[in-house]
Amino acid sequence: MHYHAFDHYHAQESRIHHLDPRVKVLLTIGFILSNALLPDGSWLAFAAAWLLLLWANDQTRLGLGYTFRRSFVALPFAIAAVSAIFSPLGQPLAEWNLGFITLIPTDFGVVRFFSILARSWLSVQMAILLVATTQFPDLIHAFEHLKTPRTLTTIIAFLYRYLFVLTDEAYRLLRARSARSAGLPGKHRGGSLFWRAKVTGSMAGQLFLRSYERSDRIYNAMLARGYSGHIRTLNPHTMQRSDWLMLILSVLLLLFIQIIGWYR
Amino acid sequence: MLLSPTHLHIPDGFLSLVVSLIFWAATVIMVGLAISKTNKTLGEKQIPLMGVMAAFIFAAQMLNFPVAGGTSGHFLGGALAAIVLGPWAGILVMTAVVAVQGLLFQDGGLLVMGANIFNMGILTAVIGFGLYRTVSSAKKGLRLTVSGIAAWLATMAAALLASLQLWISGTSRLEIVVPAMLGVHVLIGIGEAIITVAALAFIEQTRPDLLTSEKTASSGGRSWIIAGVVVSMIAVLISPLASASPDGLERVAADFGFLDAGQGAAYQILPDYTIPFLGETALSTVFAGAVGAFILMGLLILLGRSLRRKSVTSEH
Amino acid sequence: MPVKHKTTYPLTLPDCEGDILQIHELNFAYPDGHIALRDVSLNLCSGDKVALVGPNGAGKSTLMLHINGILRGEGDVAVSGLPISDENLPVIRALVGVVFQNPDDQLFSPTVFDDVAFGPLHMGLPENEIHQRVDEALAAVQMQGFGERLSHHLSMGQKKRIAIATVLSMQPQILVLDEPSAGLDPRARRALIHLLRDLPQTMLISTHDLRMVQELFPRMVIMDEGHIVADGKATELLTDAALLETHGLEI
Amino acid sequence: MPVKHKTTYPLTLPDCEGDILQIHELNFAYPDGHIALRDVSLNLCSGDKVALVGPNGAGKSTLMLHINGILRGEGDVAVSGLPISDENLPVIRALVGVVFQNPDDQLFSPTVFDDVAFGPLHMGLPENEIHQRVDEALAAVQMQGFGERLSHHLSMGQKKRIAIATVLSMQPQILVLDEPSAGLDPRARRALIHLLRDLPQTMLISTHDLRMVQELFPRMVIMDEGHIVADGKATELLTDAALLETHGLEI
Ligand SMILES: Nc1ncnc2c1ncn2[C@@H]1O[C@H](COP(=O)(O)OP(=O)(O)OP(=O)(O)O)[C@@H](O)[C@H]1O
Ligand SMILES: Nc1ncnc2c1ncn2[C@@H]1O[C@H](COP(=O)(O)OP(=O)(O)OP(=O)(O)O)[C@@H](O)[C@H]1O
Ligand SMILES: [Mg+2]
Ligand SMILES: [Mg+2]
Repeated sequence: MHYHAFDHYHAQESRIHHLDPRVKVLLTIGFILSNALLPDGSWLAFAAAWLLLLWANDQTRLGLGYTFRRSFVALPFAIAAVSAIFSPLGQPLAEWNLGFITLIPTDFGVVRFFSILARSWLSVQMAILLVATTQFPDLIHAFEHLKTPRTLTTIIAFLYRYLFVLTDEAYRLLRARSARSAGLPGKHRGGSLFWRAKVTGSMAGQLFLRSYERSDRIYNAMLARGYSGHIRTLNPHTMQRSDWLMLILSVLLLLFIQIIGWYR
Repeated sequence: MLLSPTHLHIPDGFLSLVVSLIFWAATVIMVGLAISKTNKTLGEKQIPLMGVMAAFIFAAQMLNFPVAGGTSGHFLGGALAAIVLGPWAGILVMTAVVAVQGLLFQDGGLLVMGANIFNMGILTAVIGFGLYRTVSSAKKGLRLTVSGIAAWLATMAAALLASLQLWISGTSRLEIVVPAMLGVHVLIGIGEAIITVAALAFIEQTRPDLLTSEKTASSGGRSWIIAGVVVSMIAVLISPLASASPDGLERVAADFGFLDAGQGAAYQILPDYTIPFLGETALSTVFAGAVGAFILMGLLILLGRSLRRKSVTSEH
Repeated sequence: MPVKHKTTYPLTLPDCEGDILQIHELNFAYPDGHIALRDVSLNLCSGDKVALVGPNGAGKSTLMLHINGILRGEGDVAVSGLPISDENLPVIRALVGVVFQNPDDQLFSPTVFDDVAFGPLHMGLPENEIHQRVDEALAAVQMQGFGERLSHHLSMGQKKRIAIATVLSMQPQILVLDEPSAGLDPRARRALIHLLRDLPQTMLISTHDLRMVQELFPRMVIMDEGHIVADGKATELLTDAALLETHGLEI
Repeated sequence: MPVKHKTTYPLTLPDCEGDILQIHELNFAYPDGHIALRDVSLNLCSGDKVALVGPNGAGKSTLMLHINGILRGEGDVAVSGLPISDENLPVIRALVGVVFQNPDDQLFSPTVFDDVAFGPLHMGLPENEIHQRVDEALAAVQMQGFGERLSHHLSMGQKKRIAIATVLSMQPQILVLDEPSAGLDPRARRALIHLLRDLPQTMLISTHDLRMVQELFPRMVIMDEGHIVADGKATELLTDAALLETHGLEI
C-alpha cells in the first residue's frame, strides 16, 4: 500500500524540469519575496507577476490548468483576511447594518484585502510549480548546497523516506480498527467517546513506539555501512550556462516587476 | 477556514515582510541552537531518530477520531515531540515537519515559514516541555494530566501567536481574529491533549525507559521550567486581554513605553513598507507584538547559554 | 510429517451454491488507476476451507479487503445473503473476521486484553459477555493468561495467535486470513496449521506456502494479475505442474 | 526442482581453521538482562556458505549483529584476523556487509542511488569509483537503471534486491544476510537463490527456509536459546530427524 498521494512531482521533459534545483529554489523564493515587497494595490505589477508565472507554467508543459487547479489550497485562509476589508484606515464605502453589528467597508480595506489574496495566490502557485518540476530528493540537495545545515536536511531526507513507510503503517492501523468496528442490529455500537479517544491515543502511541524502534534499526544499518556521525553526499548537480542565464533573466524580470509596482 | 487542517499554517501573502523576517530571525537562532545542542549532548544517533520521529508526526496526523459535529482532531504534535525527545530535538523535529508541510504540500508558505515554525515548533516545545518538566519526577497520573494541559495550552498559544501575527501584519482585525482562532482551538486543543496523553500513557506502559528523567534532565532542568511557565503565563494573560478588549494590548504596550521609544527609530529604519498603508498606529502595534517575540527570544537565548555552560562543565 | 493429518480431514468439497459468501464479477482499480481485480467471481459455502494463492501483486489482499467492505469495487459482494452497503457494514464486520498478514497491522492496543476486547466492546456487548468471549478466544489460540501482557513485547508467533484471537472474539462466521504463516519458524507454523484445522469456521486463507495448502485445504483458488485463473480441488491443482509453473508457483 | 542445482555447486566444506571469521566463546545479554548468546563459537573460511537456522528468538540476529560490531558481547570476535575494537571498526565494517531482515530498515535514503552509494561514500572512495561500484552492485541484483527511482515506490522483492546491492557496493568479503527470503513469492525466492549461488563472497545467512538450505548451503549451523547446538554438513544435519524435531525445525 503506497501513498503516492504525497508525491507532487510530475515527470515531464521540459526546460524547467532540467533546471538546476538551486536555481528553481532561489527563483521561487525570489518570486514570493517580490510579491511581498509590492505595495498594496499595484495591480499592474501583480498582473506582470502573473504573466511571469504563466510563462514559467507554460515552459513546464504541465498544462496551464495544473497550478490553477491546485492553487486554491490556501484559499480557505482568506477568511482570516476578510476583516481587513473593514479597516478603519480609509474612506468608508458603505455601511452594512447586521442588527447586532455595523460593518463599514473602506476603500483602503478593500484594496488591502485583494492585495493579500493576489500575493498569496501568486506565491502558492510558484511553490506548486517548484515541487511539480523537482524531485523532492533534488530539492533537499538544493537546500543543502544553499548552506542549509546538514543536520536539518538530513532529518528532512529521513522524514521524506519514512513518511511513506509510516503513513502506510498508520493507514494499516486505521484499517485494522475499521475492520473490527462491527455492530449488532439493535445494539449501540462504537463505545463511548472517551473510549474511542483512548483507542486512538493508543494507536498514536503504538505508531510512536514502532517509529522509535525502527529508528534504532536504521541507525544500526547506517553504522553497518560505515556511518560515523557525519553524513556525506555527492553533489549530483552542476550549474550549467543555461542555469545561470535563467537565474539572471528571472532576477531582472523580478526587478522590473518591482519597478512597475513602485513607480507605476 | 478555521476548521480546515491548515488552520495554523499561514500561507504566503498573509504576513507582512517585517513580521515574516522577525520570526525567521528568531527561528533561525533557535534552530541553530537546537542543532548545536543536539549535536553536542545527544550524539549522532539522534539524526535518524529525529527524522523518523518527524515522519511519525505526519503519520500521526492521519489518526483522527470523530468528535462531535463532524470535526475531527488534527494533531500538531509539538508538545508530544518535546516531551518525549527533549525540547531541542523536539524543535528540530517540528522544524522538519513544518518545512515539509510547506515545501511539499503548500500547507503554509515559504516566506512565512519562520513564523509557522516558531508557532508550531518552538512555542509548543517551550510550553510542552517546560510545563511537563515541572512534574517530570511526579507520579504518573499527575504527569499525564500536566502533559495534557501543556498540549492544550501549547495549541492555544500557537493559535494566539498566529492571530497576533496576522493582526500586526494588518491582515486581520484583532477583535475578530483572536476570538475566532482561540474559539476554534479550544476544541482542537482538547483533541491534541487527548492524543498526547493517551500516547504518553501507552509509551509509559510499554517502554517506560523512554520517559525516564535522565534524558530530560540532561537537556536542562530549571531554565526550561522557567521559560515554559513564563511563556504560558504570557499566553494566558494576553488571550483574554486580546479577545475581550482589543485595545488593551496597545494600551499595555504604551504603558510600558514601548511605543514612544520605538516609533521614531523604526520610522527611519523601515520607512517604506509598513507606512504607506498601515500608518503610525499600526506600526506601533508591530512593536507591541514584536516585543513579545523578543522577550521570548531573549529568554530562550539566555537559556541556551546557561545550558551550554552547564554541558561544558559536565564534560569534565 | 506433512501427510500425517490428511486422513482426519475431509478432502471433499461441500456441494452448494455459495450460501455464505457470493462474489460476482468484481472489478477494482486503486485510486492511482492500477487495476487490481478483474471480473472476480467466487462462492464460499459454510464450512469451506479455501486457499488463495498467487504471486506477489496478484490481487489476493485486495480481494480479501473487499469481503468486509474495507474496499469497495464494482460488482456484487454478499455475505450471508447481505449485500455490502453502508447500512449493512457493521453487521458484515461482525460476520467476517479479517486477519491481516502482519500482526503488527492488526494489534493496536497496549495490552492483549484490550485488543481482543476491542471488537466485542465496539459491538456493544455487555461486560460479562466481553470477558467470556475474550477468555474463549485466548483459549482457542492457547494463549490463556496473556491478557495483561503487552502485545508489543510478544514474539512473532505469539502475535500471530493474538491477531487471530482478536477476530475469534467477535465470533465471525467467516475467517479471512492474509498469509498467516509468513515469517513463522517451522514449529510456530505447525502450531498454526493445527489451530486452523481445529477451528470450525468457514475460511479463506491467502498463502505462498503450498505445502500448507496441500496439508490443510480441500479447495484452492489461484489468482494472477487480478484474475482468478483456477478454482478447484487442491489435490488436483497442485499436481498440475504446468499450471503452477505458469503462475510462478512451486511446491 | 530443488535438486536441479545440486550438481553445479560444491557441497563439500572447505578445510580450514576459520581464516576469515573467528568467534570464540561469545556471550551476550541485552540491557534488560535477557541472555541472548551463550558460549557461541563459530569459524568461517573464505568462500564458505553457511546457513544459520533455529526457532524465533534463538539468537540468530543477535549473533549477526556481533559480526560487524554493532553489538559487543563478552568473548572474542575477529574478522580476517582483526579483533573487533574501536580502531578496527571502520575496516571491519568495510569487510562485513550486513543486510537486515526488513528492507525498510536497510534503505533509508530517498533514492536508490543514494542508498547504494552510501557505503562507498562513507568509505571515502573517489567519486568515479563510487559511480562504478553502484553500477556494478545494481547489475549484480539485476536492477540496472533503478538508480533514480525512489526506494519507497518499489515492490518488496525489488527492495530486497536493493538492500543486498547496498552492501555489495561496499565489496565486503563476508555477506551476512538476515532472513533474505522471508515474504517473497516462490518466483522471487527462486531468483534470490540464483543470485546468492552466483555471488562469490563468504556468506552467513539466517533463514527459516530449510529447503533453501538444502539447495544452496553446504554447511549449516543450528542455534537454539543462545547456544549453537549443531554445526556441520547440511546434507547430514537435514536428515537427522530427531535433531530437527528437538529444535522445532522441519523440512
Ligand atoms: N494502495 C494501492 N495503490 C495502488 N496500487 C496498489 C495498492 N495496493 C496494492 N496495489 C497494487 O494492486 C495489485 C494487487 O495488490 P495486492 O496487495 O492485492 O497483491 P497480493 O496478491 O496480496 O500480493 P502479495 O502476495 O505481495 O501480498 C498489485 O499490483 C499492487 O501493486
Ligand atoms: N533489544 C532487545 N532487548 C531485549 N531482548 C531482546 C532484544 N532483541 C532481542 N531480544 C531477545 O533476545 C533473544 C534473541 O533474539 P534474536 O532477535 O537474536 O532472535 P532470532 O534468532 O533472530 O529470532 P527470529 O527468528 O525471530 O529473527 C530473543 O529471546 C529476544 O526476545
Ligand atoms: Mg497481500
Ligand atoms: Mg532475527
